[in-house]
Amino acid sequence: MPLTIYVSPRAAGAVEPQTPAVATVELARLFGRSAALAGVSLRVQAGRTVALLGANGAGKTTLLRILATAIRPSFGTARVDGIDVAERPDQVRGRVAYLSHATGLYDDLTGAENLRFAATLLAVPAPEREERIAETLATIGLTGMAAERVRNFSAGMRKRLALGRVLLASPTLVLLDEPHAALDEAGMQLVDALLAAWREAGITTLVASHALDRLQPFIDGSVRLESGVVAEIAGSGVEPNPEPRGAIGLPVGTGASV
Amino acid sequence: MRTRILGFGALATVALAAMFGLFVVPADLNQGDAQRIMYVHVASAWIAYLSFIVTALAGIGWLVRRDLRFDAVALAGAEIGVIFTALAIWGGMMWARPVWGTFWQWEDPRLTTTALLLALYIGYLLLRRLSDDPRRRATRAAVVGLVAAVDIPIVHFSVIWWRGLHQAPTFGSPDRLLHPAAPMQFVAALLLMLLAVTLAWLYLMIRRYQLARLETLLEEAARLGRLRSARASVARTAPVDITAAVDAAAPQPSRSTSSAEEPAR
Amino acid sequence: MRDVAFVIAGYGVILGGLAIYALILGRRLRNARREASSVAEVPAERDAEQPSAPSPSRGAE
Amino acid sequence: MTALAAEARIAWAIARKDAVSELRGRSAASMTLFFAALVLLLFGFALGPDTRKLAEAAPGLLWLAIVFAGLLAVGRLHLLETDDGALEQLALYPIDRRAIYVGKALAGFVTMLVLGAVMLPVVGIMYGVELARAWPALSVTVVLGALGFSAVGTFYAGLTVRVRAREVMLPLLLLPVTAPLLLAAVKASAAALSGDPFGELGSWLQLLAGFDLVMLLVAGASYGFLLEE
Repeated sequence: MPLTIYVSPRAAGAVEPQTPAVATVELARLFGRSAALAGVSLRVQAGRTVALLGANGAGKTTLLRILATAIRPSFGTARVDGIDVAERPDQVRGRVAYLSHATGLYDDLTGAENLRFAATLLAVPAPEREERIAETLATIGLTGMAAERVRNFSAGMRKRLALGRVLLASPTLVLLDEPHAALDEAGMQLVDALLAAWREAGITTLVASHALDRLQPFIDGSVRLESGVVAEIAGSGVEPNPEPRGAIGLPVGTGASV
Repeated sequence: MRTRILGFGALATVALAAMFGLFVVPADLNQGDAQRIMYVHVASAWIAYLSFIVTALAGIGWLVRRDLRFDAVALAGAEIGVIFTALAIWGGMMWARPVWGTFWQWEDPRLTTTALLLALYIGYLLLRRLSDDPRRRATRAAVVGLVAAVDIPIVHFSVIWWRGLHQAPTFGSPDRLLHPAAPMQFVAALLLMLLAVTLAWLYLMIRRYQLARLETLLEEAARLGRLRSARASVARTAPVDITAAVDAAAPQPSRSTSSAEEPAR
Repeated sequence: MRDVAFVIAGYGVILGGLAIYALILGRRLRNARREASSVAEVPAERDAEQPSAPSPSRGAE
Repeated sequence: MTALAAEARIAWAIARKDAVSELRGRSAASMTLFFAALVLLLFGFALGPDTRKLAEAAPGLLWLAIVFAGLLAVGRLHLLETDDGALEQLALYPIDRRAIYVGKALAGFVTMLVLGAVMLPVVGIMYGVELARAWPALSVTVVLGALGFSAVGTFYAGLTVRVRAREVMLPLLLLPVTAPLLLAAVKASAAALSGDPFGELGSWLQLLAGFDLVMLLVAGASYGFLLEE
């Protein structure tokens, strides 16, 4: 199975080695009444692969979405390669690829058209675009489905196509939300191969998953969340963030004469 | 304390202006007493415009500085603006009935423009109620407030032209009232009422701003309370010191009792 | 005579409306201030070190 | 210059994607065409059989049909993005958000053009209105009207697509803002149809163009904020 991981020039050496790929300080996010994240302070070293564990609703997806700049933090801060996700989301987006539960594909476009659309928006240079699309389709094993509309894809195929989009992005940080879910054995082996390739290419990867045993050989460390806070940290590559916790900056401004 | 003085000052000026407009100034030659309504109608229409400009600028302030105090100003401006717009429409109808014989006068740009304004900003207020996250609500309100404010001059122009392009649009002066022939008392009556209503507007804006700020702080305190209760429920982790930097006068939520209920709005 | 009725209606509703709005605003402000002060009275305790039983907080409705 | 070219390419890719999706399955354009024709038909019933009254009201009815149908079309174009989180994914691409607005607005503009182009002859036939003479002026009015409506419609569709009760909020927010556009387009169309006796066609087209320009700038600058979650 041809597996080429494109390390974009931005990824290689663009950031001083000791800057953590991910650094959060008291990161919290509220949805109406519930606190999805209630103050998470973590640091992930660059180039490492870390598993994000925890029951449903523990805050795994919320953490990934904040790092992917899909949603803004309610309190606290999060930085990717030293760039604050709330202040410079546009810069962070250029460095992150995010595989979410929702694949964000267009049902009426074919597999190849969806990838072509993604490649255009990911600024894949035109001359090599078609070649990379074909190559990505081969990697994710969907060459046969290239001309088929995504409406007729199975959940597993949609996930593979979403993985293809991640490959086209050539990010410095890969965020995967339960990549093994809905995939057949071959699909899961594809994810394993990708995890190994990303790790070897020095691309930091954060994988939210319940399949810890399957992930074991590919991860450097793991962190378990419980009801929005860090419950347990294991292995290397990830540690509590000692940065000054201090007060949660209440973003309402001060000095209101009441 | 200063606001209270402003409040009474506004009250006195409004009363004075009303007396002046109702009794002191002579009735208009052709419109008769009905013309007296113009003072209060035009004054509230102008203040409505002013409020919506404040809302638009405060919205820009939020988008640039990301400080919720701007959002409080924007909310105050919009709510008070809607009140003044509704009152201006009422005044317009009360004036149109005796002078034109109908409650609604399509050609009168003041009436039609203010009616559209009412629709625009009721939409603004409804949209605010539909989003719960304070920061997203502020962002959405800011952009809608901006587009609506930009729409006002276009609406004003199009309605004036609508009346007939060849008739020179008396842009600038509030239409027939301030035409050069108007005797000085009329102008004085209008300016006095304008001053009075502006003072009242300022007082109301400050009070509504304070209310909005207080509600935001209560909301934030409630959110912090929920944050703390979430953390307290997972006691095993090293408890992290969350000192809520709610500004000085605001409530300091404590861990033991749950925080204030979410203020029902 | 008829015009005066409209003048009175005009002034009455506009100035009356403003007065009513001011009163409502005053009441809402007083309620909000009372609520704020009632929350602020409770002394702020720092996070206790020992793991406390998860208090079923009234807030989580 | 290259940044602008990149942005244009992205906007074109988005517009093309919408067009392809529409033609293949979600044919928002064709559905709204039938809706617009139906609205014109109902106006016919409402305003009674004598065509003199209908011909007189034709410009107003034409543009009301276009606005209401446009409301649906613009809404559908953004609804297209909500299946399976496509809008959120669109917001995650490292691109200037104005390109997303331009792309969606372009798709909306083309849809509205089709709408206007088809409704003109329908009005001509149904309301007995002589189009031959007024054809050039009417087409300019339709182009400017479609551009203005799409400029504002795309903004409000993007705003309301994730808001509760969006079916109500979209018309509630969008229609008041389009009032001047409706007014100017109707007056321009009326002037065009009646041979422009007062020579006011030019002024109304200027007002339309002004509306389009202002709204394209303001809505374009603000659209990016709507994608913030």
